[in-house]
Amino acid sequence: MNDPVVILAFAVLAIVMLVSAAAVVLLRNIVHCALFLALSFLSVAGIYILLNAEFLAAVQILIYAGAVMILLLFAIMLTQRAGAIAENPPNNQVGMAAVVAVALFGLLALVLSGTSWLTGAPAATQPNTEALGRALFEYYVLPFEIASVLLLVAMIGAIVIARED
Amino acid sequence: MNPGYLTLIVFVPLLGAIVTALMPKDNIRAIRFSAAGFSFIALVLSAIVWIRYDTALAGMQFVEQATWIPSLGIKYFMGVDGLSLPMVFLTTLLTFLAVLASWNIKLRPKLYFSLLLLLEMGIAGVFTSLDLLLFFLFWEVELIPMYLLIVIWGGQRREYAAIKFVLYTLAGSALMLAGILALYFYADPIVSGRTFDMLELAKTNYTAQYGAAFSSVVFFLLLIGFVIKLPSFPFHTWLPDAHVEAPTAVSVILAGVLLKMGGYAIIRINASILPQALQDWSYLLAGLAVVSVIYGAATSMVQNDMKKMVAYSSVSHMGYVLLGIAALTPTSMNGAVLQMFTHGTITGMLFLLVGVVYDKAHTRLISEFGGLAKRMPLYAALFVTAGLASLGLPGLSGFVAEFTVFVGSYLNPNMQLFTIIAAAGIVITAGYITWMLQRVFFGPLRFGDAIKESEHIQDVRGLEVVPLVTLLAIIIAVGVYPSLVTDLINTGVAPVMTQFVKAGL
Amino acid sequence: MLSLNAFLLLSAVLFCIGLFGALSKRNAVAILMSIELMFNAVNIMLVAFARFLAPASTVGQALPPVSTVGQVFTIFIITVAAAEAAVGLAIVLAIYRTRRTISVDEVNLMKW
Amino acid sequence: MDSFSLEYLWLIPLLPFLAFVVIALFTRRWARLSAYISILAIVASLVVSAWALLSLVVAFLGHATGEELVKQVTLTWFSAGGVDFPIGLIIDPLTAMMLIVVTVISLLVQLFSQGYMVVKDDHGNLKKDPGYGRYFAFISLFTMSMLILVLANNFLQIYIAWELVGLCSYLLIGFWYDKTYPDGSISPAQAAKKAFLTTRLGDLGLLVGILIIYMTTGSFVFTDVEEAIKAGHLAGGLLTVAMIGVFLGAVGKSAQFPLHVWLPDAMEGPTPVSALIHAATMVAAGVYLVARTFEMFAASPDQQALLVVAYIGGFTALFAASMGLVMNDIKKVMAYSTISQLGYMMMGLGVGAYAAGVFHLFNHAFFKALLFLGSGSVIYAAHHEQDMRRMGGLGKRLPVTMITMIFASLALAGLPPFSGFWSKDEILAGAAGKDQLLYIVGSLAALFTAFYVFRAIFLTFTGEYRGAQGGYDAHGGHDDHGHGGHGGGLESIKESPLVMLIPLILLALASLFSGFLGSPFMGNAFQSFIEKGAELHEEINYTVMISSVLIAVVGISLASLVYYFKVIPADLISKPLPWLHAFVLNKYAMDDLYLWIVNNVVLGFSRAALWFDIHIVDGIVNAVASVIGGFGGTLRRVETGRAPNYGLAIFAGAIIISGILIFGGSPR
Repeated sequence: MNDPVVILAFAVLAIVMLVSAAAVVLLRNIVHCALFLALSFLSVAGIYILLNAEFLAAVQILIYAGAVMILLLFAIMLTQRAGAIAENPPNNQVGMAAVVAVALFGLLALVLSGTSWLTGAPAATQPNTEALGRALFEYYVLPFEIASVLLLVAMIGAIVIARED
Repeated sequence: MNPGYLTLIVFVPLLGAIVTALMPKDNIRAIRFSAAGFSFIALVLSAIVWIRYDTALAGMQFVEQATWIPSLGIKYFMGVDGLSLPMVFLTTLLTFLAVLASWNIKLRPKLYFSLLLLLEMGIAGVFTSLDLLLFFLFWEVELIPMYLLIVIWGGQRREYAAIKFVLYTLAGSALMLAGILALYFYADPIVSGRTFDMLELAKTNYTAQYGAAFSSVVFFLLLIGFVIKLPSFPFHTWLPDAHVEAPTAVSVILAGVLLKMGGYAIIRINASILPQALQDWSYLLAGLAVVSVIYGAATSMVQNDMKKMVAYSSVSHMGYVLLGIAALTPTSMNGAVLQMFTHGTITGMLFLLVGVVYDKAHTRLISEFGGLAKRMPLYAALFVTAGLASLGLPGLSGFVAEFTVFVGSYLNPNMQLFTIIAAAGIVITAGYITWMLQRVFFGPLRFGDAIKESEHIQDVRGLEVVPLVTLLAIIIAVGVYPSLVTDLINTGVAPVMTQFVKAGL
Repeated sequence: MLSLNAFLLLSAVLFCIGLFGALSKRNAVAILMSIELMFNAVNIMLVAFARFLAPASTVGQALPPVSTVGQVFTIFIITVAAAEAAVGLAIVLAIYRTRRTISVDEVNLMKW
Repeated sequence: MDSFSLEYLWLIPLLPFLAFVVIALFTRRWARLSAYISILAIVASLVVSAWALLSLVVAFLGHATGEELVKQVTLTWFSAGGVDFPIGLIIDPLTAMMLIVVTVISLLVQLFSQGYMVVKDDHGNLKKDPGYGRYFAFISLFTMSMLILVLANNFLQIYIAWELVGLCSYLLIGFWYDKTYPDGSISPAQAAKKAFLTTRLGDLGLLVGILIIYMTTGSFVFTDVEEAIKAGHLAGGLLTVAMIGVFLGAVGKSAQFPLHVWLPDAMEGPTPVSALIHAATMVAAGVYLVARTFEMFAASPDQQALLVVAYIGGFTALFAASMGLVMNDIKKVMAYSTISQLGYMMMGLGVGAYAAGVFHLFNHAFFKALLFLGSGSVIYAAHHEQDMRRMGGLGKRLPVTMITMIFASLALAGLPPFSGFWSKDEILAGAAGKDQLLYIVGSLAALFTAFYVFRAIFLTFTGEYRGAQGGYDAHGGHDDHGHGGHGGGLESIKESPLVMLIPLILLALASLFSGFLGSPFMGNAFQSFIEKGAELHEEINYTVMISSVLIAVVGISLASLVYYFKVIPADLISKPLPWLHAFVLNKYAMDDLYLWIVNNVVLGFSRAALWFDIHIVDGIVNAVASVIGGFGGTLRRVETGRAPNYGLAIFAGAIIISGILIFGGSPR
């Protein structure tokens, strides 16, 4: 973990991620926001790889950068009218929101700096997709199935809600 | 042998409410007869209980007990004694008469009669339950049908009146619940145990164990809820509003029995469980009582609305109840209970009478009438009699109760001044009643502009007469031969008074 | 020196950015996007914990290793987030159809 | 006494009560039948009462004295919390005498009423009053109540009967409840209310007195209370207060100053009712009560309580007599006369002339009933005219009425040998022996009395008939029925029917002879009987006797000079002092004073209370509600309905709470 390459990769990924995230919340053009969101998702996938979670990285790219992004873009496309294109203004509590966000960060930072984690030996670096699969299907079968039902429900629900009457 | 009379008295009305609600909507006869039938069954049951109550044996009778929530010591515990039995009888009687009095109700009769029966269940439950939590439950249950009855069938400002009634009562209930819980948690674990059983709790001497401050606080927590219900000055203002807006039959029940819940609860709970605190604060109670008597009578004097006048007169008359309780002699306590019973019948009758004229003339303003005796001789005779009963004319029950309260209260040397001032109330009462009678019934026949079809105003007849004559018969019977009731009440008051003896007062 | 705290700090910053966006945006789609950022921040944190925290003693217990538990959680979160995104966007579309706007400032049905 | 059992006593009030029930419930519509039932019941009561009296008299003649002449029974009516509320009967000379008075007068009045209670229908024919049955029902109820009152052996029962006679008075004064006067003068319904309320004010005193007595002596029964007072359980100032309380009840009932104001207005009732209730029996109940509790009054320290009775009575006697001088309504004259005479009785009791007071009550009952019934006969004959200014010369048309009324007037004026003389003289003698001031007041009142009653006689029966002139601008007269035509002159006036005249004649005989019972010729038998055979050692005070006869003669002569011979102008005093005349005619403004008090103090207090109730008490309630409502109304603006606002608040709150929990230095 102290490999300079890893540190450098972390730094690059972190900067890209934070900058694009900041762009998501600050830019006024909603389409640009969406694109920066995709960039942010991708850099999160990179962080997963640094954390030895290759399967998650793949899932992140497929679902977030893929499916969710498509959904968002469709939503933007369906809801923008001619005059209102790319309008994404902040609301009137932007100042308060900033204060709350900074305060939260301050709180988290204080907690983080004040906590000594009980870190152990670094886990094996080899791919652990198999272990993940075992855990999912041996220990978490029921939640897994419930999650699938949840997805089904969400899908039907989304269709019902979004359907034109 | 006890086939669960009290449970039947309480739950037959509930059954009646359900059955009535299930009747076909357009079969109004079935609805009426179902309501009348079930309330009559309850009346017969309570009459049986009265007849079979053994005054020689005294104490709690017809007791039913079953564990309900054993982990908290909550029981289903019912029983009647000389205090509650007259109230139970009054409840069933007035409900039955109220059903008869609202025989021809037009608006949503099914719901109306169901609610009336539900109300009966709640009130009868209050008077029969001996477990504080059960008591509290019934105390609250009664609110909802009352609220709906006022808010659906009420007059112009019904929503204001109904919400005022409910909020006022609930404010008291909240404090009462705190008081009940305090009694529960601080009960002596050895003599009382962890229980809501009123009779067991009465064995704990709270003042001796926790000091006068504690028992005073609990006393007031409980008392405020009860004096609101009674109602005593200065907690009485919900009453005129509720009465003016409520339909006739509901007013009858409201004045006839609902108010009695307050007086009954003060005797049953405050006096029995916290005798020392009642003793400590008896001056305050007597003061409130006297103010209620004079003030209620004075405000009755200048009312133009007959119903409001009767409502304020209730404040005045319930002041005698409070005085009787505060004076703490066996006789005054007896008088207080008797006054509750007689006031129930007399004021019930007065409200019925006002309702009759309102049905015919669509107004209750004294200034709109004159010389009604010419047109409605029987009605006038009944009204005059009820009015005379209300002002305490001997031979009618009001006198017996008031005189007993006066004698009993005067026997307590500390209460003599209060008694004399309260006695002055009978003069004011005579004033507003005779003045009202003179303006409404005497002089030449006259109708005000607010009365459109004065030819519809004819004498009472048929079904209108039945409830009036029934109540009149009771008023006369008790007035002429009070032992009918006092023998029973004596047995109920005696154990309360032994609480004071036990507390060394 | 790449410790757990670095990842947690990163997660915290990302979460706060997302929070700021969620609270300060008028456009419902933008708010949804910001919420997705917050989800991602939480996921980073979970995965980082899974990577760094000392494995609890699982002897005698039928539990998977700690390193996988965090990742399983993340998978569930992603699932839920996907469902949320679907339903949320459907709601946005529904609102848009009825009110011709997706500005949350104008959707105040819950007003007093 | 042995021949008469107490069990029969119950019959005396029970029979009129049964008559009341039967008439009220069943026979109300059959006028004649109702009257017969009522009269039958009272005759039966009279027989039983006479039997009771007879047995007592026999015992008395057999030299039974003291407690041998008293029989009583006490039962428990009901008991509450250890207090037994008694009901009981007593028979002693006082009660027996009252029983006879009540039943006899009631009987005669009912006989008289049969003729009196008629109205003219549209064709001028006489028919029964529409309320005929009701009238007799009320009369029966009254008789029952009055009999219970005099039979009571305890305070509770006397209070009950006290209120019941008050009720009957209320019902009977307001008998013609639908009548009002266009000039706004007091209507029967208003008069009834006034009577009820005024007497109730006095009843409050009685109630308090009873409470004090029970509290200290532990009993309501007269004999027990007397023993307890003897034993000292109730003594000193408290006893005086208690007895003044009791006396207040009597003040209300017997229309003594200052609660006398109701009695003149009570004349709005039918005249026979005035005779029965407001002259002979009910108003005498106050005197009876004082007589019944005389020993208790006498036991008060320095006899203070008796002194109060004497002075109130004496003042009332003079005060009311002065108003009697100026009244124009014949019934009003009689009403003030009644008040005055009741004051006399009170004064007699107060100065300790117990037997004399009771004797005067006895005599007064007959001659005053006669005066009222005679007035009724005049009013009836004069087409319901009551104003003496529109009468005159009626003597020729109404000879029987005139003669009987002159009998009664002589009795009232106190001329021997008529009954009033004997008792009045004794009262004055008692006063003279006690307090010269009271004696002078009493004598002055006697002068007034002799004058006003003969003024009434002369105005009514002599001179020219003034009815047809109609020259008076006074209002239409408070005639009983409100529809009596004034048509016709003197010729249209006829003597009343026989059924009305017989009671007059009987009462006239009583006025002449009843006084002899207590005269020295018969050894003061009446007084001795009333005093239960106690030794009477009264010396005849000839000074008082002669002066009282002289006073009566002077009064009558003056009246005749003014109103018969007309040698002294009637306005001799009123002309130079018009304000005095107006002031007296206006009843010393007492009515105005009471009206002012009621309107301003009582109603003012009530209005203030109502205002306080609506604006302060309920105002506070509503203020509490609106403060809470206001809080809610302000706070609900926080609920903008905008999700970002909520989110912000949630997170801000979460941060603050977390911060407190993490850094707040929780004790753990």
